[in-house]
Amino acid sequence: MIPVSYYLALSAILFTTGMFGVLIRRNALVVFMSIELMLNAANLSLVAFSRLYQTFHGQIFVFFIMAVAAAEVAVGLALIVTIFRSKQSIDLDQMNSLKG
Amino acid sequence: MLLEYAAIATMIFVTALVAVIAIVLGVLFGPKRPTDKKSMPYESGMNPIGPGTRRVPVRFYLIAVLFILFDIEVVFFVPWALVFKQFVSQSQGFFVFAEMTTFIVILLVGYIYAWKKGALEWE
Amino acid sequence: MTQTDFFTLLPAILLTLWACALLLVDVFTPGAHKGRTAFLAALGLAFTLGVTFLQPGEYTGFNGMVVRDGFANFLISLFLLTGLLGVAVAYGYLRRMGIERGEYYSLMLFSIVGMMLMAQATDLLVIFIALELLSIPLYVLAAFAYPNTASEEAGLKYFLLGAFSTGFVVYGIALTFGATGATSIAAIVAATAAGVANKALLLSGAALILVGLGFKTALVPFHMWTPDVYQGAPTSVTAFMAAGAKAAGFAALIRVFSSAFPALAADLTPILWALAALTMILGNLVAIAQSDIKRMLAYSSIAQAGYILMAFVAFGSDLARPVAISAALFYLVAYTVSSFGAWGVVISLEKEQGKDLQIADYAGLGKKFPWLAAAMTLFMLSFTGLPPTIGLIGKLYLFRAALQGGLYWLAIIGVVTSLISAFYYLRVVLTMYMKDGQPDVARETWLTATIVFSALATVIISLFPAPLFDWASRALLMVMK
Amino acid sequence: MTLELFLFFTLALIALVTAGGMVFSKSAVYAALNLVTNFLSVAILYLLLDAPFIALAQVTVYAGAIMVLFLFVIMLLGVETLRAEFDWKKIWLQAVLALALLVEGFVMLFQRMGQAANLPFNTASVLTNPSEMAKVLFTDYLLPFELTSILLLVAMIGAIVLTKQVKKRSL
Repeated sequence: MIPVSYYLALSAILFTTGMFGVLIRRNALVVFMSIELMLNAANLSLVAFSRLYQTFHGQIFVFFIMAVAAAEVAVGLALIVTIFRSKQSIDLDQMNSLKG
Repeated sequence: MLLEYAAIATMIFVTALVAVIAIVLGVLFGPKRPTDKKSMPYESGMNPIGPGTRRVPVRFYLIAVLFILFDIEVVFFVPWALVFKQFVSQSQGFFVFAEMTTFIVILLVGYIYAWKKGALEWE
Repeated sequence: MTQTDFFTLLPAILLTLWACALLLVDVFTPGAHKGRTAFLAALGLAFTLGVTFLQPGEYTGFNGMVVRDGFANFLISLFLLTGLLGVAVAYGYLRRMGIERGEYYSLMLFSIVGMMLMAQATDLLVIFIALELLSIPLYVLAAFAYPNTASEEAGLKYFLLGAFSTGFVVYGIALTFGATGATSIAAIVAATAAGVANKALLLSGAALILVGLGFKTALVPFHMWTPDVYQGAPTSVTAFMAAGAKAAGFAALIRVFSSAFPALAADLTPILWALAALTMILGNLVAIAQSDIKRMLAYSSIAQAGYILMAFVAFGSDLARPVAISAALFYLVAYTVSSFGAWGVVISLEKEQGKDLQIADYAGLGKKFPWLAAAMTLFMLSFTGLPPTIGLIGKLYLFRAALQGGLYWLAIIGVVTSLISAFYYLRVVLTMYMKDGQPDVARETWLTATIVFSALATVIISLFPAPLFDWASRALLMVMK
Repeated sequence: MTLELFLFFTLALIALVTAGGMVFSKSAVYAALNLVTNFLSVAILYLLLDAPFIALAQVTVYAGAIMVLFLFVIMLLGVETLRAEFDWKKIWLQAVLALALLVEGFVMLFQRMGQAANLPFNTASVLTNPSEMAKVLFTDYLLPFELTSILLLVAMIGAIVLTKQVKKRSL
């Protein structure tokens, strides 16, 4: 069997990649996708730990995270569509109508 | 344990293989004599108007989103249906049924709302 | 579901049902009578508040996933009050800005349900779902004034920031689960006590959860977009989320850290110390440079979060913790009341297209509208922590808690930054009284009522703080076994 | 090397490459397709971890529903307008800092975790049966289950509020 640390390492790298994407990308859609990647990495850890402890708690947690992520995506993409309609852009660097 | 999935894996592999073989054979042995007419997007003679990628109207989005949300609802039905009979046999059927009914009723509120708002209409 | 389950979540269940009914009532109400929705929402909140008072007590429900203890009851009441004030400031404002839609109030009620669950949750899964239930309506509300670009941007930024922080919370929960094999606080406590928990994993998990909740409560350095969001969102929404979302974030922070992670205090206290110090210093310093009143208040709200966190830094000490929690609760009330008052004044001056939101626009207010200016002065004094306001009493309690925890340097930083903050708060007062101008305000019954209520509460509670503080002191966390 | 280990490394490689591809792709469509592949490879990892139902949900919910919605929005907004734009000169400092910080964090984490997490899994697993999971889900997790429906309702309201009133403006 594969040790759990392999899965944890993979999950950690995926999480970092996602976080990195959020920090370096300026396209709102790609930023959002990077956030999904972060959630996905967390899910992988949860399922791996669930396997380690032989309990369903982790798996069920992941199931709820998926449902919640779907709800979040529905609203998030609606926001992106809305802003695109008025600005014709989803570049975060152009979101500068708010300044002190 | 993994062997249980061997059949599915084999199927996916074979399907992919067939597709790849078909494409590769076509590329290798098919005659290639391109002409201007042939390389047009529509060989039937229509000239393409405007760019190939066009924006889709926003109302599609609303339909898609409502689909997704109800789709998630259905994903919860699957495990429920899987164990409902077991719960009934443990005389917990009513509880689990009421549980799912509450779930559906709450989403029904959303359905009525969407209906009355005209979100399901195709203007 | 048993009766205990039902009573545990009674306020949340009532409010959820009410919000669903409100949604349907609104859809079937013809356009001319949309004002009813606001009154119905207020009625629902008041009713739930009444039931919460009549049916207090301690319950544990849903397999220990939620509890109703003194802490939860206190915060539930606070959130319902926040909701009432939120409806009152929104009613006339939405109409004036031409964004009156019935969904506003339903979404607000759902968000309050999320906040209440944050205060009640004793399982990390419920905290996660409650966090989303609280945030998703707020994302929509922040963008509620679309096609106003500023509001849309605020919505998108708040959303991306919120989703990003959710990622941290989830990963933190995953690591905590990895350390202990459970997500319920009671089981985490048990695993930690038995010494089977992997400390490195647990610590990383706690730190990541802290980052996630830090975004929610707008602690420096996780405050990046908060000023933008507060500035761009419709002001009634800003008022609601400045008070509600922050309090809910602290509710979860206090519950999780003082119940589940006291064993990690030695490692976490320095982190919290740094966060509190940074938040107080940066929030107050940057606020000085602001010329827009909404942005100024946004940085001020960041700074206020720093003071609350300051009291809580020594959460590991059994002696300091109860003092810190009651001080934090008291200050949350103080902040809610004063901040709703201040935002109410901002709302009454605001014109369409975001006009009259500069601090300079407040010139002449003292002459033309002496009562309004007096109220605003009171709220500014309360933020600064000067008499005769609830802000002073609240800050005294916070400093006392910090000193009890042995955080002398942090308390000194707190005092110094409070002095600095006087500079920008009192600048508003000076502008109102010393400069000439012709400001114009909207006269709306409910808005006036909110400002009067906030002003009275700010003064009266400062004169008689004992009952509220007693209540906050009794608002203890249920001990997790 | 066992079959399982081989599978793990193959899938991990796919997941890492597609994750990187997502972050660095110039076009939003490629980013989305990379992410779909990533989700699918993680779904197979869930199978390796004895979580068939989660694997199924990953494919239907994540790869099937969420990512389709993403692609849909990319189409909706028009692909050509999304060509990206990231300027290494502007962001290299924060990128390097963030990366260094995280690598540092994870190295520390894994060092301190030490042997504890290197334990192999139990070989006999009770987790593969989805109906066992469903039993726990519908008894112990009653509250989160109902809360999810409220959350979906809120998302529905939000999406409708934000996109419905488009009649006045043309698009």
